[in-house]
Amino acid sequence: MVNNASTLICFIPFLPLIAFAINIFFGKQLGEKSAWVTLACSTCSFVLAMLVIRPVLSGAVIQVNFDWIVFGSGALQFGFLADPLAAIMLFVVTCIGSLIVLYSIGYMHGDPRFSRFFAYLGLFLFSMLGLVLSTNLVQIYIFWELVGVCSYFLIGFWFEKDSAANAGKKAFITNRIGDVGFFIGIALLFYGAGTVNFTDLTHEYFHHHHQAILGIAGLFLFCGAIGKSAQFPLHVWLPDAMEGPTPVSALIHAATMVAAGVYLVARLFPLYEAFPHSASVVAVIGTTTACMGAFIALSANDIKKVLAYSTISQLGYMIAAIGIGAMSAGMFHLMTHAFFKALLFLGAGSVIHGTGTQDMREMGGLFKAMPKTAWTFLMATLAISGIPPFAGFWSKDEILTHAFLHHHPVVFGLLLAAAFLTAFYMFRLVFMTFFGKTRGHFHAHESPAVMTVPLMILAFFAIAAGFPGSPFMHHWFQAFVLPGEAVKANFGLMMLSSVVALSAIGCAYYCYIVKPEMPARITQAIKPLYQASLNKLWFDEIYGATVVRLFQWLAGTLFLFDQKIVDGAVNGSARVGLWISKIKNWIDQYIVDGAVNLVGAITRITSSILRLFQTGVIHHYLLVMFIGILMILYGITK
Amino acid sequence: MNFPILTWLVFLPLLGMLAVMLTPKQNEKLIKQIATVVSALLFLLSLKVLMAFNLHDGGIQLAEKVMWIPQLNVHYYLGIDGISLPMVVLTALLSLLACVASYGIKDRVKEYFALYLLLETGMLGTFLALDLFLFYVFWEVVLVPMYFLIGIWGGPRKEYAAIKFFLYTLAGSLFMLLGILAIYFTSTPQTFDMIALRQNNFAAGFQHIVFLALFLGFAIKVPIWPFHTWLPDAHVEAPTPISVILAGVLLKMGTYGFFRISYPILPEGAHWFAPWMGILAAIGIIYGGFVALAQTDFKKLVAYSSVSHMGFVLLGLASCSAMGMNGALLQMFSHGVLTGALFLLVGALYDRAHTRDLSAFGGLGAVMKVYAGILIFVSMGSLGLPGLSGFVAEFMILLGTFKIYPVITGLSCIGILLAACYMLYTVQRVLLGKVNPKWEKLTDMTGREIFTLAPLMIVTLAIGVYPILILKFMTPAITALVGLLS
Amino acid sequence: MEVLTAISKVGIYVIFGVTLLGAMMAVTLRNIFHAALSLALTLIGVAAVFFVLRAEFLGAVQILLYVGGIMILVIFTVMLTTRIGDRTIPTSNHQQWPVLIGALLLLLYFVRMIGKTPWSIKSELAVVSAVQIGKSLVSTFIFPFELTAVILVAILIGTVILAKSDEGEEKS
Amino acid sequence: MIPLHHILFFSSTLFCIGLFGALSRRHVVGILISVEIMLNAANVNLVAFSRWTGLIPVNAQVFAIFIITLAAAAAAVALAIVLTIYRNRKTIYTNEIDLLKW
Repeated sequence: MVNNASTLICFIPFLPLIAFAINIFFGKQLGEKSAWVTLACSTCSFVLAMLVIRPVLSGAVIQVNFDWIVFGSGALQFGFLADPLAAIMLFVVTCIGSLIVLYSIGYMHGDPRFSRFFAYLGLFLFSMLGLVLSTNLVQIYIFWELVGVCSYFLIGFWFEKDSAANAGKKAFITNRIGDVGFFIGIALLFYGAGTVNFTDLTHEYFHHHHQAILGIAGLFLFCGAIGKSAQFPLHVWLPDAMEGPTPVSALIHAATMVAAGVYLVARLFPLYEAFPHSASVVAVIGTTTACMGAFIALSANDIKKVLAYSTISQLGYMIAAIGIGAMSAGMFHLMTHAFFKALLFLGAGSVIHGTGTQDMREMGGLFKAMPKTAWTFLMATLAISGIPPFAGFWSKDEILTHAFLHHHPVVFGLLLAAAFLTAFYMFRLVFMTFFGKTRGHFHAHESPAVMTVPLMILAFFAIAAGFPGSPFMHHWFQAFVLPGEAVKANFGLMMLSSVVALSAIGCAYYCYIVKPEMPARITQAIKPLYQASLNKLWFDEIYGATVVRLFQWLAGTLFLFDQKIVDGAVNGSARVGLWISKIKNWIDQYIVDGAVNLVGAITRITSSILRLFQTGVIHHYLLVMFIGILMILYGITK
Repeated sequence: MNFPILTWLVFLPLLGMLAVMLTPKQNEKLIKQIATVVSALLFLLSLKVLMAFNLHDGGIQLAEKVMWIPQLNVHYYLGIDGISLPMVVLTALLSLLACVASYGIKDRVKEYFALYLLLETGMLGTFLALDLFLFYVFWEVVLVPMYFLIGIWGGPRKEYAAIKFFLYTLAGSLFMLLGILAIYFTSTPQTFDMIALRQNNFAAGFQHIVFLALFLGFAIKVPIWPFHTWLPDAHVEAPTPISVILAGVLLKMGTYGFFRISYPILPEGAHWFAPWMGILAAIGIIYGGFVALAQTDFKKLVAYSSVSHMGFVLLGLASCSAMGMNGALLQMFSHGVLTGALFLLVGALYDRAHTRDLSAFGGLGAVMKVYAGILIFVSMGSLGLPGLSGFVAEFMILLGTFKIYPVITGLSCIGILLAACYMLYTVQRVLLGKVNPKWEKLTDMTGREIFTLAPLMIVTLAIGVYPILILKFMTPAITALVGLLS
Repeated sequence: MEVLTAISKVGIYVIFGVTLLGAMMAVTLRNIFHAALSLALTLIGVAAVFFVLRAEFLGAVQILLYVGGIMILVIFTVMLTTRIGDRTIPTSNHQQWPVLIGALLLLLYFVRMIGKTPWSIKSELAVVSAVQIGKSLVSTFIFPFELTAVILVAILIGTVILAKSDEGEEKS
Repeated sequence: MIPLHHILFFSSTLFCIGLFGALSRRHVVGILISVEIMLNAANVNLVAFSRWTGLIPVNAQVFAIFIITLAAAAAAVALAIVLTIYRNRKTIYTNEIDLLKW
């Protein structure tokens, strides 16, 4: 069984790659059929993934390796590794990936670059699966960049729009900033620990090799996660990334790719466990992000922007969870979040598809027009808000419990506040979109079945995905991820978080249904805060004024420096050379050459006389020659 | 070795040049055919060398040694090892592709291809020569046709660019000649033989001075900051195929010099100067990246990106470690392929739009689909996307250097970031955004252009996915070289 | 026998005289066509001298090549280029007198030198047969022989190119 | 048989006549004719020496053959040049052809 799985595991990432190749080369011929190629490949991957996960569930670890780089004495190996962590991600990626490919068939219908879209999806799935199955940090880094580039392509998919092109670039470059740190981290770990294989970087290993440099490496590695998972302060790319098609937002920027950062931190959990200072940095960043994202989401009016900030906030949750040591809870939340956030995005996509706008202020009252979308969306909203027994409740509660029980009061308090805000803005979204009166001018219609079926399947997961980690199944999930971790359910905390969520829903109901004029009054009352939220805490402006400006200034200045000074020196030395040669030339002409010229003048005068002999008539030459011969003959016989 | 394959490799283009010179100048088609056939044969020969190469031997192979000038103990000595092999294959490949890309040359076709073939001889000779004297001869042989190729077939400021290139490199090679002579007169017995010279243990002070002299010669060719300013001018003014050769092969001659002469013969000097080289490399990487970011001329941008990328090679060299030097050699190869492709792409665009001003473009992604695909692919390679060759090389360089110069390497990582910035900015300015109505009529890539680009793309992808393909050739030689250094 | 020898001797001197006369006419006659015909006379005379000197093969070659070949060429050229009948054109340039003096001086010199030189005359006069010449050509002189062949081919091509008309040039 | 001297006198005279012609004629073909005469004088000399003094008599005659052959070749080229000059300059008088003077 295990042997079998180690063969199958190699096929999982490559099937979508085949889809990519087929679509990129034959996309024109395939037309709309290209979607089915990608769908078939991703579904096969899903089936294979299930076959591979089965032995993992029973405790096996599947690994295959081969040499990739050789240098001097050593070699870097690549391969595929399926352990519990990877298995969860594998499940999430292939399952959601297939559903979203299915959904995209409806959403992207009629797009001029239809096949290109599915090619990119195939490439993304390949990269993401490669990332998930990586055996070491170098391999993960490679696929890390690859998913980044897929994200770049897909954000900029409608590249005729300048905003889309800019957003893609911004995403890629922001990620690169994190990746530079990531790379330095890898290098530090490589030289500090001598290995980058996940299977070597165990808890025991760090117990024996407790060097400060490894802690620093942990911080640098976390930079990668900050970039990819849109954590503070590199979160700015994710809201802009919503310029991409909505299925892309769902797949890449909600469910899978952005979770890669969390996955990385979870992979390196032994490292952070061994270095509490690094872990606390992780926790602080995570908590900050969770609150900040939720705060900004409060005022966003674009339906996808709200979800984007919500994603940032939820990712902050997961990062914070791992930072405080609740790795299994973080992964649990990652899984549940993937399902309900994908559902939210797809629902939002369905709404956009049906109405043609993204602005919530124009929506309202869509419940009747789009019942399937509305119901599934509501499920997901309940899940994210943390209402029992939906999936989000169990995972979020798990994190809060851990924070509370392991004495992280600040983290606990902030996360609880974030949970309140989450429930509030999510229901604000629901109320503004689906309830009340329609404010815009359009005829909303329900999306086709190819889009609603994935919604329903995801809705099922949004409800059910929480149970494996709930007390009903004895926290099976946590035990699977991290065997031996003691997880206790705390009924009081469950009550507390439920009450917080419900009260937030109540507030939202009051503000947006009962008294629609309330929000305006509140914003008037706390204008500075509202402005801060509306302007996303001015992150873009600050970066624009500092980092971007600095780079532009440096580029311009260095170019000038290059032209004027470095090149100037070259040209200057040439000019000095010319100048010297001119002086020399003068001396030469009038002094040195004067003497020469005198000789020359004499020569010229003489020659102007002798020149007369040079008639050009051959006879004269011959005659002179003849006379010469005669003279020679006379000379030699004398 | 009965068949003197290396000699053929070096002098086949010279024969081709003779054949071209004997062809009447009206018969342009035949001239092009001759040049192409010769270049193709050259490529096949290089592949044959690849087949004949023994993977487990880090030393010189297929050597051909004949006494040339007995009075000076100069030999005609050709040979190949894991360091020169990738360069030879790269040269042969790029020569063939640039030759095909040269079909667009309109005036004085005969002279062009004659000089072009002479250039090939010079380049291959430089990479294959194992005698310092012979090396210097070939090194200078490259200079002359290059001068004419830029100066006659170049852009508006061709005279300036050509003379700058010529004088600058000539000044450098004079220092190199001084260094070579110093080595010759100090060695016992007096010899130009590079392999024999490795056995000479020169005094430390002597090594430092000579290393500096050689460094100047090579640094100008690479070019290392601050000796790089001839590069943008020469690149911008040279015709497209010549830019390809210039960036793809000529720059590599400089770093190859370090691998072949400076490092093995003067290990002490190398160790002494390596930190400074590292610093210069880091400056070059960051500086080149920033300046590239400020460019509006597509070709100039690629030229400055070359400064940045060649900085990585120097960084790898400075590390004196197996991984860093392997990476440096791989980067030489990869940069040759990728920048060659980039220049071909710039040329293709210039042929259609007659401008290289980046701000004039936009939205070409919707007009020229194949072009867009290739440009994105190559840009991704250039900015170091994993799965393409640039990444592997830069990764190995940085990883190999990190242990020795952590701070310099950390700073150099900014270069990777900058590469992303300027390449993506370029892609955006050319391909993305709304279509400028002026360019709606542009045609997509022709079959010939795709033919010149496809091999480069395949090579870069193959190396990126499975670097051992090429690393297995290089590693034994690099290991031997590192052995000499320590 | 004595008489016969005397006659033949006289004959030789007659040949000499005729040849020299022809030569003089060839270099002085105004009409270049006539001069060419006088050259033919001279050449035939020289051929006769060859026969007298028992170099029959050479004599034959002389007649075939010179008289048959070169003369025709010369005459053709004359007819192609010059207005033969034009008598107003002076024959010589204005240096014939110094040249004449110089030539006479040279002749004087030759005569003096021929007289002064102690010739080592063989006891038996040699006779060379065509067979010997042929054998020598393909053995001792094989290399110059081949070289001559090459030169002839080159000259053939060169002459054709030189003499090709301008219209042909423009066409190519 | 007549003595060697006489033959030599004869050939010298022939040579000097040729020389005179070569130096004094204006007509290019005239010059060519004179040159041919000089070559013939040389040939006569060769044959005479072959008969009277040569160690290997055949060599002199072979030389004479070479001279005749090359003279013929030279004549052909020269005449072709004459034609070309005539075509381009419309003259074949040497005092009118002074391209050599630059």
